[in-house]
Amino acid sequence: MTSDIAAILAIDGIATGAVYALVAIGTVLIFTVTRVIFIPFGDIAAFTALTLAALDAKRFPGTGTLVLVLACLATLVEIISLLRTNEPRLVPRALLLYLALPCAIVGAAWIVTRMDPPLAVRLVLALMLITPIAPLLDRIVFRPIADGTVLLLLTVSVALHFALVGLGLLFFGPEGVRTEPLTSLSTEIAGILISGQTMLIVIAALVFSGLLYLFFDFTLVGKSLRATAVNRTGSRLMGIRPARAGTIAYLLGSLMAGVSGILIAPVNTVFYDSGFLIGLKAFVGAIVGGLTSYPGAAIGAVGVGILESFASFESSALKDVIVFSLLIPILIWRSLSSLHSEEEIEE
Amino acid sequence: MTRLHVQLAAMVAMLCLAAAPFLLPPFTITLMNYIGVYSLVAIGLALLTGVGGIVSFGQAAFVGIAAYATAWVSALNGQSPWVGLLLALTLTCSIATLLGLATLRLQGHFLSLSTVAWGLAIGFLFGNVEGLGRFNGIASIPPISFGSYALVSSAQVYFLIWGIVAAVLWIGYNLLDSRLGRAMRALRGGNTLVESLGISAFRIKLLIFVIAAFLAALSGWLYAHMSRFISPGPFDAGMGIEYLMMSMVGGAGSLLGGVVGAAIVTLLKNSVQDYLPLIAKGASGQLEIVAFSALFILFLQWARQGIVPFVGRYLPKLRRDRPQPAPALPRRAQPAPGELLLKVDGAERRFGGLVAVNNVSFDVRSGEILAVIGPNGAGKSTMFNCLTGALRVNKGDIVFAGRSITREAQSRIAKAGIARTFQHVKLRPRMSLLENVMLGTYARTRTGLLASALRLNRREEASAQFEALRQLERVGLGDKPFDIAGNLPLGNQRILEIARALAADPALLVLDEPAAGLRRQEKLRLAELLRSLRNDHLTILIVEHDMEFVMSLVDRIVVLDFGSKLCEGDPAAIRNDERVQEAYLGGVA
Amino acid sequence: MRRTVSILALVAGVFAATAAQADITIGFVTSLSGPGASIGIPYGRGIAAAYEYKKVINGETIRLIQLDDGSDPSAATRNARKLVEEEKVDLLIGTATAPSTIAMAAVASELKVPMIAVSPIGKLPESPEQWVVSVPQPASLLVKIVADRMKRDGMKNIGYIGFSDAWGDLVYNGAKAAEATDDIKVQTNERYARTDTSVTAQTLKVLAARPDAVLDGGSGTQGALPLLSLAERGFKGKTYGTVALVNPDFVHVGGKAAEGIQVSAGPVIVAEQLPDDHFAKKLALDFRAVYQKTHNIPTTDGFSAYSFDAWLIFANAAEQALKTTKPGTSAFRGALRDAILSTRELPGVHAIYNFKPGAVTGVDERSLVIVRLTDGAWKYAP
Amino acid sequence: MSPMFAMTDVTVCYDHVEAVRNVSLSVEEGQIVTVIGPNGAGKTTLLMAAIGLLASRGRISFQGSEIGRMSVENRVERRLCLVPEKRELFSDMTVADNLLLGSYSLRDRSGVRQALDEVYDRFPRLRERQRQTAGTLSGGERQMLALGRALMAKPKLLMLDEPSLGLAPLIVREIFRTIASLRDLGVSILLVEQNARAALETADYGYVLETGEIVQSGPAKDLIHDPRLITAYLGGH
Repeated sequence: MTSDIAAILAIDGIATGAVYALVAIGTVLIFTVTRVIFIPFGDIAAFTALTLAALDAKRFPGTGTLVLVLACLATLVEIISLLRTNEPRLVPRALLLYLALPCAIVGAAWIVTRMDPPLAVRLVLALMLITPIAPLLDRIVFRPIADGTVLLLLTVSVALHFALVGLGLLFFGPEGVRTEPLTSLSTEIAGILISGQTMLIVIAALVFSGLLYLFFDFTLVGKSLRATAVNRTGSRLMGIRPARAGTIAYLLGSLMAGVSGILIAPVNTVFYDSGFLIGLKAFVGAIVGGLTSYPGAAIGAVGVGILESFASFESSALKDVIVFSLLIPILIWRSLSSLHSEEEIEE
Repeated sequence: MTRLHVQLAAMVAMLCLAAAPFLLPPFTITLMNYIGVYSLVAIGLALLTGVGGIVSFGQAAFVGIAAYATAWVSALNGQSPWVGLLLALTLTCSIATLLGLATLRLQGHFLSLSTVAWGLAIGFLFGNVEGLGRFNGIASIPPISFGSYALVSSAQVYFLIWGIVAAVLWIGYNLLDSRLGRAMRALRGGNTLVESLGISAFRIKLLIFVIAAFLAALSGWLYAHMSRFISPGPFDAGMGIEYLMMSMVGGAGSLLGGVVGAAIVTLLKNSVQDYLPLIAKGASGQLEIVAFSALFILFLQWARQGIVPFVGRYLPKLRRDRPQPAPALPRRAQPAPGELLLKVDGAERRFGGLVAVNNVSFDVRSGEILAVIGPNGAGKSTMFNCLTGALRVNKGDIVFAGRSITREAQSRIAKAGIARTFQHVKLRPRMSLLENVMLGTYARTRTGLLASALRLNRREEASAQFEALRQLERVGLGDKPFDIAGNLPLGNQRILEIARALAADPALLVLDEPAAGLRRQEKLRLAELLRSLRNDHLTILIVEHDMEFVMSLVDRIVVLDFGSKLCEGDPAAIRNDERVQEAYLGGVA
Repeated sequence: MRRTVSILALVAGVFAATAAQADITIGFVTSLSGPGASIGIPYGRGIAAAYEYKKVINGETIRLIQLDDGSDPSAATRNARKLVEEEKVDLLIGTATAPSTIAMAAVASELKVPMIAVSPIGKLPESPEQWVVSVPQPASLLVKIVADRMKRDGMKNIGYIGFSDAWGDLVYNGAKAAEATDDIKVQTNERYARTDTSVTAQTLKVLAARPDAVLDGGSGTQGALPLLSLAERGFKGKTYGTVALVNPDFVHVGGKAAEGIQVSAGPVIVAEQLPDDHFAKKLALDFRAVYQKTHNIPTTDGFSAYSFDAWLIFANAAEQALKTTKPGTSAFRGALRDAILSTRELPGVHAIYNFKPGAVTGVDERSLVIVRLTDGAWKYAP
Repeated sequence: MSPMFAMTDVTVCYDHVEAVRNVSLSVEEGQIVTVIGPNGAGKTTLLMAAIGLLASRGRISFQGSEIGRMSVENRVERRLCLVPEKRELFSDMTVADNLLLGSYSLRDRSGVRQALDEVYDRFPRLRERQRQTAGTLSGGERQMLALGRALMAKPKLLMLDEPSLGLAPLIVREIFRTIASLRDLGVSILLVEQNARAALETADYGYVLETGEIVQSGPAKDLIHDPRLITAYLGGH
């Protein structure tokens, strides 16, 4: 391997890793706030790409129908739970939040698709269509079992992923898509050609993780999200609504996943089931950060990207074996380094 | 319901199973074969996940290793499937042992994640190893045969598969009802609890992990020779998750649940395939997986515990007989009264920059009750954890009964004769009082894996049961030995912990705040119990806040403050010590 | 366990009731979900069109039952057993991935039901009698034709990059086999997964071998990934592929990078451009018409046509078998098998079929033409 | 005038068992009211129902409105606060963040800075440790933090569940001194305690809860001399 090839591989790895990083950060966010290891973020990313491609082709994306179906289900679940707790006065609010709002977004999308909108509008529209999915799924699937064990939540999350893959196939078909690059610029650094798209991916990853860091450390809402993550009962006693914290987390997480979907769509063909491996690899990255640290997750995800890039050069067939095998030493290291803090809690 | 009823029900079930091929259409038998093969993996998971608390997403990889091993032996090298079985089992168990050694010390969900990791890695490997047919798989695997009688058709393999499933269930239930089984069931209580009973948590975890892998291997062997063709698909991560679903649907922790779960998942998939096209024509293929996942999610939302425990609640309780007198378990040679039993010499323990225990020394003599008191954060609990091996001291030496235990593992310290209770009660709430106390006898009993599995342990079990009952009676909880421990009020739970500690026949009893949360009357009774134990020459070390309780009970007191020993003496001297007054008592006592 | 049995008995009862009496029953398995779906769905559409094309044979109506195997060989096995044991089908057709097809074939041989495979299966399952034939051109033939073209184009060093799955294996093995006769040298064996986000590393290795041409062992849309990556790294040589690449999304995604690629494909792909005397021309145009009528979209791939040819082979054999036996009996199945295995010079949209015992495929070089992607459309390149 | 806080005929079921049965009690503005009783009598259950963590039957009124069906969060927004037995601190977050989150329910953020200073003045140990995470605090400091965090919400009624549990005698005294001083600030307090003597010495009014029912009530200074209570809970010194 020459240094040239190594540099190309490293850049390629960083770009792939940055995509994973966005998803990884979303995964950590959801895990800390709701204890759900949300495997379907990969699917959300893939769906964003497919949505954008449909919009580019002037077709009304299947995401719209998906959101409508989920909105109806969520409204139903919410109203039933309100009637059970004898709070019928909240029904109009539920209708507004769970039904009217998603419908409005889908309606807007439907109108706009008939008007041949510019790229920027299509991007925003794709993100707007995708962001309600995870919060709606949260309402339907996770909130009834919010007090379950991490394992139960994880198992449900895996089942949800399978359901989403099936829906993806139904709404988007089996073929893959690739969208127009967001930028055709490219620049040369030390003799290596770096495409504008790669730079865009890395910059987006940096910007979003930076914003998230500021949000958590310097705003009361951010802190309340962390508090919910640390102690649910305690945060309720402070007047923090865990359900609302969860919704905010899901919205933010979907946004991250959506952005990563938009970024990978031009550099890679995205299928209805591409999400699984993206999600899993992001998840490996998240584990490097112990599922709690955002910078850790981002660094881990980029590490996975670079590892994958070099591994596929060495042995393309065994690259996934290499990536997932390496998780074990990482886990052992994480486990050993977190042992210490557990002891401290015991006094 | 008595044992006889259970045995009768099992007989009827066996008969029904045996009659099935003669009564049911062939495809139902085919489905039942799949159910049987999947059951084996699900039973293993019920043990591993439900009983041991180790969630594994990777069992499909073990099934795959075994299936490929036997396919390689029989289809590619022309050997008998029985040679394949041998290789499948040894290879799978060896790989499981290696993986277990590497990962079973991981904490919490890191352990589950590691199963995802190796599950995926091994799954990807099958398609990429030269000589194993790559992604096309291995075809023409011969059927299993007994002499010249080959098990080709579904109905022929059926008896082998379900015979194995029945045998595995019998062995599994025997195992759970043995000392090893109780140790496995205690795993979910946490390492500290398990180790404090003289059980090596790691070894029990490894055992249960290898047993689950063994069952997966058995399943893989049957699968390969039943379907006679293998490819990487059925052993990938998705299938690993499906196995987990089966054991969860059936009821994690219930062996029978493994079978029921496998049946439900398989039948559900089959009927989704049958009935979905009637509802959604055209898109049924895509919707199958959606419908299946949705049903599964609904199931987990409404019946988290799984089917078997759910149904079990409506069945009459199993009636049990009070344990009969049996030969006593061997006892430990107790040290002579007044002899030096425990010597702590210059113990120091740091957490980062914080010195939690700083150069503490004291002695405990046989037959006395010694209290350690001090303000919160003075290092009492840390000191206790160092004594019992839950933590290591950074400096200093701890000598128990003439031998240094400074570097010993928790379980070895427990075996040496230190039994403890916990500040936050650590019981197995789902187990009966008797079983909880029987946990204490682990180190005094011997039965191994094979004897447990084949039910050759009855004599020792009877002795252990009787010993446990004796200890329950000794602490005053002897009237309802089969009640569930979790239903006891907190005070009695603390007493139950003492009974469990006594069942280990300890030389030193270490009690961490035994009177916290007790009513006054209960405290008086506890003090009475501890006095009577002292009269039986048991040595007791106690941490407690309640001064009235301590002052009236103990022989000597050690006072800790900010991690250091403040002073030491009899109760009267401590009560009048000015430093103690200032740092701790504040003139109250 | 008792409970399980009672549930089973109940389910079994339902099954017994649904096993209806029909004339000729065909069990069709395909992958409507999972990684094989992009091929499996066209297979499903193809069979639906074929069913419309010919619903009645000698006055006997045909019942077609379709099941999804989710690209999982276990499910394919189970489906096949279900179709035979429960629905008593007379013939099996399927499925989208090679492992699943092999698994199905094993069941067909065991339960003595004829099967027409629509995916390449390499070799026959071990069985005293042959019950299985396969429609598609074997990968070795597909690659052989391409290798002949490479030789004609003067290519010597070939770089290979393909899927890390059964298809990738088949194409690679085909190319290795062609080394002996066509005097080409396959320099690399790079693989990527269908879900990969990047093939930069593999491409670099292919380029490091300095090949004259690159053979693309992918399929469908994702088959375009190496071409895009090669173009990005400035590869100027020729590119070759197989019929698996022929689908509109490949063309769309591949764009400029895919221009000029030559693939070996069944004649149906370029039906309109075929000379009028070509055996496939009329049939292929008929097929396109009935497909358009059934699904209201034009056919653009080669896969749906395999299902169609499978149907033609079945219909031809059934006519023979019906002369002597009644459908739904084991005698009919046997007669159907014998008829299939004695198919002679039967034209389909892909090939002229000649089956004989001992050979799984029945096609020759007439079944393939070379087509070139020119200005976003496949052009017949004789 | 009706009391500021009243529970009327409240029943709480726990796994089909009535843990609290038909309990009525009230707290007047500016009072310290204590509920004493043995372990398992239902004291904690009663407070959980009062804050809304457990569902209950019967009426719970606070400052003139019925709150029995409101969510926990709505009750907290009305300045009804609970310091639970388990403290429920945010152990991975700093002391300062814990305190800040105490004020989460306040719409008016202008007084937060000052409230923080007041808490630090009351518990100087917390000021010293404001950058430390809550998980590293000792038992006494944790209780101070839990109290301080509740005070950040400017509660009208503060409910304390076993504030002295597991604490050394010296710290117990400090905690009770703090409780008494809160009354002088106009905070009403509902105190659940096992340490009956200390509780009754601090409180104005007391209830005795046994097996889910109120068996006795009266002014604290009367209860403390009640012979039955002395043998059952108070004990001799």
